[in-house]
Amino acid sequence: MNNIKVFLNGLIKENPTFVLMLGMCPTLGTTSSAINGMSMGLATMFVLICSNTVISLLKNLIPDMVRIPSFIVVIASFVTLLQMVMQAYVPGLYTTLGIFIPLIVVNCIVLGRAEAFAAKNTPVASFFDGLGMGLGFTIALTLLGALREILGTGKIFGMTLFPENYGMLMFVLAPGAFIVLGFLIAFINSFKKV
Amino acid sequence: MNLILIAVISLGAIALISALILFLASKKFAVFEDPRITEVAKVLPQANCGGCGYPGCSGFANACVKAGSLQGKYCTVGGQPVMTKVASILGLEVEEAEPTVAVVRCNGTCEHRPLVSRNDGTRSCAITSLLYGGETGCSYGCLGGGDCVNACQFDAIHMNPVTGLPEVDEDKCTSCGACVKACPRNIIEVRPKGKKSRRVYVSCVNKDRGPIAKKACEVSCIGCGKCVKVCPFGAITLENNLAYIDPNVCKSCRKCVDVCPQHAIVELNFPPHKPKIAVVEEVDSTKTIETPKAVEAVAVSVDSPKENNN
Amino acid sequence: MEYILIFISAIFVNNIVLSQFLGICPFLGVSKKIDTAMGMGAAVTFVLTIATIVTFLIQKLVLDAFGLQYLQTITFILVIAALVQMVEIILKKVSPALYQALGVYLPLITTNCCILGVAILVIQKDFNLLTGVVYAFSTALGFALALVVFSGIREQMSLVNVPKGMRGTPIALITAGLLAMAFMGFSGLV
Amino acid sequence: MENKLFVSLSPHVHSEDTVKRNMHGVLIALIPAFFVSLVVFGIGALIVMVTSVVSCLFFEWAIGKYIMKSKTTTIGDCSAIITGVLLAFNLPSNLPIWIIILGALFAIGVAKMPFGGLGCNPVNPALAGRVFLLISFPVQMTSWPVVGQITSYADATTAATPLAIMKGVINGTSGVSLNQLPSAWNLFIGTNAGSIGEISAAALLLGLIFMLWKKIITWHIPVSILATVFVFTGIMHLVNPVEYARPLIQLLSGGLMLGAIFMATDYVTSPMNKKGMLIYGFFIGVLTVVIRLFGSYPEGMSFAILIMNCFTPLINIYCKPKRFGEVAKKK
Amino acid sequence: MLKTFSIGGVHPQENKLSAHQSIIKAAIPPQVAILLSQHIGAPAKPLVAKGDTVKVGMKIAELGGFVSAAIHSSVSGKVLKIDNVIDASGYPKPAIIINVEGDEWEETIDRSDTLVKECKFSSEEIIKKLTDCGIVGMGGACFPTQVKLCPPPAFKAQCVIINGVECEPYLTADHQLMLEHAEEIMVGVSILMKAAKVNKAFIAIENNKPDAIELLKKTASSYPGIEVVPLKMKYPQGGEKQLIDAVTDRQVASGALPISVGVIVQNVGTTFAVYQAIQKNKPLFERVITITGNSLAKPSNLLARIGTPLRQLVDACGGLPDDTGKVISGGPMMGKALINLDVPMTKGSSGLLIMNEEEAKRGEIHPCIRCAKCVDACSMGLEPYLLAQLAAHGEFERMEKERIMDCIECGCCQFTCPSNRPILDYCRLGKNKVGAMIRARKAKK
Amino acid sequence: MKKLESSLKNMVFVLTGTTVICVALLAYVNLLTAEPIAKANANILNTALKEVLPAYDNNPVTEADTVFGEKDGKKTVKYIIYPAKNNNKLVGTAVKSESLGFGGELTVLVGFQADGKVYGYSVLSHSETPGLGSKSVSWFKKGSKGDIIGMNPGEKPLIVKKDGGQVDAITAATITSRAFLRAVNSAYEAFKNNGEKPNGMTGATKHVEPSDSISTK
Ligand SMILES: Cc1cc2nc3c(=O)[nH]c(=O)nc-3n(C[C@H](O)[C@H](O)[C@H](O)COP(=O)(O)O)c2cc1C
Ligand SMILES: Cc1cc2nc3c(=O)[nH]c(=O)nc-3n(C[C@H](O)[C@H](O)[C@H](O)COP(=O)(O)O)c2cc1C
Ligand SMILES: Cc1cc2nc3c(=O)[nH]c(=O)nc-3n(C[C@H](O)[C@H](O)[C@H](O)COP(=O)(O)O)c2cc1C
Ligand SMILES: Cc1cc2nc3c(=O)[nH]c(=O)nc-3n(C[C@H](O)[C@H](O)[C@H](O)CO)c2cc1C
Ligand code: SF4
Ligand code: SF4
Ligand code: SF4
Ligand code: SF4
Ligand code: FES
Repeated sequence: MNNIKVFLNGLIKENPTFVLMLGMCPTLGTTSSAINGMSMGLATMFVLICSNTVISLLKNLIPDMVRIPSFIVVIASFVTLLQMVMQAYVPGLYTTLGIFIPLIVVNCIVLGRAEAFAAKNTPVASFFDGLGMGLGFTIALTLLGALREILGTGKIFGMTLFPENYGMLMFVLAPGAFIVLGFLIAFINSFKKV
Repeated sequence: MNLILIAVISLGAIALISALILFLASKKFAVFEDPRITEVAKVLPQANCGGCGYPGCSGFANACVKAGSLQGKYCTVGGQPVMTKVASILGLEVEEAEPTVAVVRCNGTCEHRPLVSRNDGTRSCAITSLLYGGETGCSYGCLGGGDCVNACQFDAIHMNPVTGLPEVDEDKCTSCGACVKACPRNIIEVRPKGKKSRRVYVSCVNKDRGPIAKKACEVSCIGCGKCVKVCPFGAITLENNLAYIDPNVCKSCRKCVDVCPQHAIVELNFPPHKPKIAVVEEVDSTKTIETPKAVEAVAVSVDSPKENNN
Repeated sequence: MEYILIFISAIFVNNIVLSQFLGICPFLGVSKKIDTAMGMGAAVTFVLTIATIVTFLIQKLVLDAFGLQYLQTITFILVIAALVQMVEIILKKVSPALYQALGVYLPLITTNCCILGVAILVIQKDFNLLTGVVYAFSTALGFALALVVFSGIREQMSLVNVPKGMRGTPIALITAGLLAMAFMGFSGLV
Repeated sequence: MENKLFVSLSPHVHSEDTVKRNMHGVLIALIPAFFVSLVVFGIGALIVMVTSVVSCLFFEWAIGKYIMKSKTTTIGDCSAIITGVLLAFNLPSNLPIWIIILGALFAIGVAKMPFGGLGCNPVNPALAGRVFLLISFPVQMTSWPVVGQITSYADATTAATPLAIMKGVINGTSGVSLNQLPSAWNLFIGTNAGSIGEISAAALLLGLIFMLWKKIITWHIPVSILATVFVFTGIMHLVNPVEYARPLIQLLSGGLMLGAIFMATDYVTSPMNKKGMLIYGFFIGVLTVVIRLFGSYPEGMSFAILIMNCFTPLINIYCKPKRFGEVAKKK
Repeated sequence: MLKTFSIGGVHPQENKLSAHQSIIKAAIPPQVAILLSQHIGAPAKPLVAKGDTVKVGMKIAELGGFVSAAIHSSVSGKVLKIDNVIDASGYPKPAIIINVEGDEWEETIDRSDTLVKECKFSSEEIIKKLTDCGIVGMGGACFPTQVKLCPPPAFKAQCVIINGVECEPYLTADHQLMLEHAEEIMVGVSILMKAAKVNKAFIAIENNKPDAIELLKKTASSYPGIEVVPLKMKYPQGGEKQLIDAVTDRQVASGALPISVGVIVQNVGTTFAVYQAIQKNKPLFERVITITGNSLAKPSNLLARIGTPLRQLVDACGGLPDDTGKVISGGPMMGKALINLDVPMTKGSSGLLIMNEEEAKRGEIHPCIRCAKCVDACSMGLEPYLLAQLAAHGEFERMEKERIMDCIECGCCQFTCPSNRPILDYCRLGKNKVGAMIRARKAKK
Repeated sequence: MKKLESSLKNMVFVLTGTTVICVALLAYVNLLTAEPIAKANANILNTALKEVLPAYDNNPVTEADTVFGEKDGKKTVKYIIYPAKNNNKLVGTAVKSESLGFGGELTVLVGFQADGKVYGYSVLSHSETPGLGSKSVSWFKKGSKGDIIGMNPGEKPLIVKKDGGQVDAITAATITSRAFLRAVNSAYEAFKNNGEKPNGMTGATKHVEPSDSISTK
């Protein structure tokens, strides 16, 4: 398969958030602002790219019975790597994203792509798949974060659009996450139909 | 270096133990299962996301094997390629040799069939048929409630508002037979599609005696038997005042079409003026042309549950 | 009293799904039917409790002992994955009935954030073994509660005509949002 | 030749009852409370009410027409009017107009129409709207104008509600004590601060009696809520009379009456049989008191109803009406 | 407090327009069509052929199975043919069509009015005679009476309840019959008691017929073991299960027969027919039918021969009004709408209701607002709104669990629904499908 | 290359091998990042200390003193006291203190001048509602509405105006404000009794006991 197509596939046709509905926890949990959403997306993208590439390199070395545990170990290693690096160089962000960073391990997209794509394709294609999926995820999270930030606080990426007094606090809280994502998906679906 | 060693040893030990325990457990507690379940599970992405609505990939695999059909089942992660593989493991795609299509065997349009009452009940064929014979004098024909339309998952059958009868969109129809089951009147039949989609069939299911049938509908089969006589291949049988053309015997010569005094026999997709054209062609030779259809059938069938389920 | 507070907090106030955002995938995926939701809830409760005990011990006995805290993620996930698979294998053999009821959900659980999440949270919050187990158990009950309530609403919704564009995930998410909003009423209870 | 006859399954006759009749009945039952609010809050109550009703109707119409693209509009069934009125009833009379419009948008556009409109929503739209506002704009939503400022709207001076006083006592705020609570009589006729529609228990009870008489609702839900709250707060009062107010005061204050009579009884979101209704009412009562006494919000009614709305499907599934032939045969 | 049944029920407007109109004999039509299947169970097998001459009361078809009923000619004349005619169900059904010539009765029939009190037959003889005379229940379902009277050996009847409730709006045939033939009905009851080997019988009458209650109470005083029970008005009091509940406080369990609580229910019309069969040797070939409707010139109670085209009966009552929108065989709650008036009368035709366009049209359907009024109204304690939703979504398995088969199709739910939902339409669909499912399952075993 | 099959040997070997390699890698990275992480952590504290204290030249972190409280018979950290010295002269003291806010634990670092006046504060962690309680991060700073800088809790405990005190509460977040001030007041007690165990603080209400809660994050 052509790498660009693989890339676009993840970005649009099989967008992990809007189409596949995978990795919902970080999607909802870390998008209280655009910047948080974007950071989480990038972090996931990093893991996704690395694990995809490595797993497709290793794919023939791993017997089926221990396939899942081995994949998990690989993924977990990259996550831990990420954790340590973030802790060292962007501690503030690390605290904000909190538990969702280690939870990238269990994010269905990462393991899902490892299984569904990397285990069957070449490292290069897997790299692009990781990139596309990761970017798709990042865009979705950023969009969601931005929407929630605007609705909730009147800001976007920290820049004030309208006075905070007019912000609807609920949108930065838990219920708002669900509701905004629900409408966002409905909105995107309405385009897909036609 | 020392730190690294400790880490490697402890984690290595944990991994080793897990692997051992798992292996032993799987040997000791082995349980027989339909091997196809494992096979299907293997081609699934094992994301265990629950997106398919089943409890995890193995649950999905189980369901696929047990149900023996893939209708309404779709793995969101693996997508179409995976579903095709699953289908091949279950041997589902080879089933369809000759392309078929749903055929509506009623031609009782509004102008052919006068109304004798007004149905004020729920617009559902199943319910109407509980109530009575229908708004027209024909108690066999289409009730026009559109149950077949609602049953079709593929948007392949629609009511024609002018005729009040359902029409099948041949390109979309997967001949799944859902409409056949839905129709309380047994009007719809899945028939071989025929070469170039050319078909001849009796578009009537009225079993009343001639005069009654004729009174109820201008284009009803009155069981006169003229077609039976004219058919050179013996493809037509007459039972209960109703003629039926066996599609496997019919050679599409169309002799019957012209002799039917009621115009109850319908010819489809034939070019207008050359009656001799399709006489001896084998229906089977269409196989290769139609194969893409079968694939498409799976494609559509796995998509739509998403829309219909909540 | 402490245990009761942990219990109420984990079930209602800081519900794992509705306010902590963990385990959303099964929450959205396995909530179409009440029966499945209950099975899933029970399975999560079972695994979460066991997993917490095991990971807690590993943390204290191995990681803390050797100063390997940074390997927490990788160790926990490995242990959880192995554990879940083992429980599945054993259950299948020992009690097919229980397997039918719970076991089929087990694979789904490995990749469920709430297991790993809770295991990590228990360590982060500095619980001891007992409070940790109580916390894990009640969190899982909270998950089960949210799941069952949600599946009840969805089952009812499947019988009305939701507008086409909203069907499926969008309306499920909005419902979850309203549920989360209702559950905010519990805030401040502990 | 005679006409072509209509044919349909039985029954061929129908009672006089219609959706509209029920909705109109509720609206009539709401009039006394609205009247009291006009007398007490004056122009503010009127502005809030009109804004709320008009925007609810507008959103229902606009969403139906432009987003759902349905051919017929559903505003004729009056349920959107009820939502508007009840939303307004739950708001302070000095709330800025734009906030009210947002509340109406949430009630209709999030809690009702996406589910398919009347009859399909899992939670009470008016309450969803109000709770949304409470969470989003806690400042504006918890400042209540002092009663009697008939002509002022946005600039009214604010006062403490009975519930705020009770909460203050529980939280140990200095300078607050239960003695500051208005008398039960004042609460009954409605001369204290609060949301537009909640202040007069008497007017609300009048509405209840009307709806019971017209058989629009049955007694089960309101009575079980009120009884539960009475008993539960009674026990708490006996345990600690200094911290917890008298049950009668609890019953008459806050949105309890409004909720029990008009909002918990919403057909769509309440259980479908008597047994279920009693369970539902009981838990609303319990949750209300729990939130009032131990939670961080002073008023628990809205949340309690919303929470039980979510449990309603489960109640419906596990609680079945008494079926014929189920009882042990009496010999 | 008057007795009534314990769950649900509604109060439709009574509209008993033809009350106290004395029973008039309807003219004999020039041609009758006597359906072979006028009862529950197997259709009867014809004993005559085209061209045969028949007399009034002659047996023209015999039992087609254990649950079946004999059929007798209601006229004298020549058999024209045996052919399909459209019956009240709207489908073509086989019938014997007879051209009428004169009115010649079988000699064995006692046509005098004298009351014969003494019944000289034994229980078995009575049942045999009822079988011969083709007696079926005239209250609705047309269940062959002889089958009801010989319950399976595991059960024993304790009492007979005579159903004089007539809870359907508009209908007055039973009421008028009770007023005009009180003594005969009493004798009929005694015969039924003898046949069923019980010594207790209740005659249940709703209190909107005080004159009938009073008259029957007076008459009953001279018959041992017969008690008249006035009941509070509430639809569907006449439903068998509801009636047993109201009268005896016993509830027939789901899926069980009345005999499981020791009760046999018979309609007053049936009782009268039993009297005539046993004491007068007269088979069931005519019955009282109420012809009524707000737009009809002369709502009346007619005594008409089975097989008479309904059009003729309507003509006798002033003719079909121009604005007629619906014609219903039976009452407005349970009756069947007809596609035209050429449908012949059967043993079960208790009434014919004419509605004008405006009354006939169903109201606009709104979404279910979950008001639970249907749940309150359901006389079987079901959840009609749920059943209807399930049927509409094809969830028939769940419908079975929700006990759709308990539904007696009384229509209370649909009557009461403020949203005008066609609940019963869907319940019927569900019952039909679930019934088929259950049968298929049984067949498999 | 053909896929390895699932024999015991392969399985154990591969899984263990993968783990070992990964872990080795991680352990190595850990060595590399251990220092930056420690630094980053220290940095947060140091920045905060700098912010809340007058200029100092010692290392308050190494000289810190921890006050333990008792809960369920267990020792728990209650306050950490950081003395700041300039030229060996005590110029101020920072106290880390906790209190239960609206959403959970609220941890503040309060700096006092030697005379007990509040010099500055920094909210180290909180789980208050964004946009409401979270305003406490800056609300009580100099120039803001709820300015407490320069006040001396020793003279009069800091109390919100609503409760009859002198401090403006955050609009609609009185709970957070109370919690915040409670933390400041008790930090002052700890500062004053430096070294000794501080006794019960402030006009205690039910929620004072800081550590009997389960915080969210
Ligand atoms: C298959 C079948 C068997 C029945 N068997 C008996 C019976 O043995 N004894 C009896 O008293 N009634 C029996 N019944 C009669 C019913 O209980 C009932 O009286 C009859 O269906 C008419 O009821 P309805 O007019 O209320 O609809 C039977 C009915 C059916 C359909
Ligand atoms: C909803 C409902 C209403 C009924 N109403 C009456 C009624 O008013 N009078 C009556 O005689 N039978 C009525 N029946 C029929 C009775 O259930 C029962 O079949 C009949 O009384 C048995 O007597 P039979 O076999 O002599 O007809 C009704 C049945 C149903 C299901
Ligand atoms: C969603 C939501 C979040 C809130 N968060 C806080 C908070 O973080 N801190 C706080 O003190 N009050 C918070 N409140 C406000 C309190 O519920 C309420 O206003 C409190 O009783 C203080 O009232 P007062 O400031 O008017 O006295 C929040 C309210 C809502 C609706
Ligand atoms: C007795 C009764 C109470 C109602 N209460 C409410 C209410 O509390 N909130 C509301 O939005 N609508 C209420 N409605 C109107 C209507 O049922 C509501 O808008 C539906 O929930 C919308 O689907 C009520 C209607 C009735 C008949
Ligand atoms: S239901 Fe199936 S067979 Fe019928 S039209 Fe649709 S696709 Fe064709
Ligand atoms: S073909 Fe059958 S199902 Fe379709 S509309 Fe006609 S009667 Fe109904
Ligand atoms: S028709 Fe059936 S569901 Fe409806 S009220 Fe009667 S018994 Fe109940
Ligand atoms: S009576 Fe009608 S509107 Fe009310 S619950 Fe039943 S079906 Fe729904
Ligand atoms: S991302 Fe949390 S369960 Fe899937």
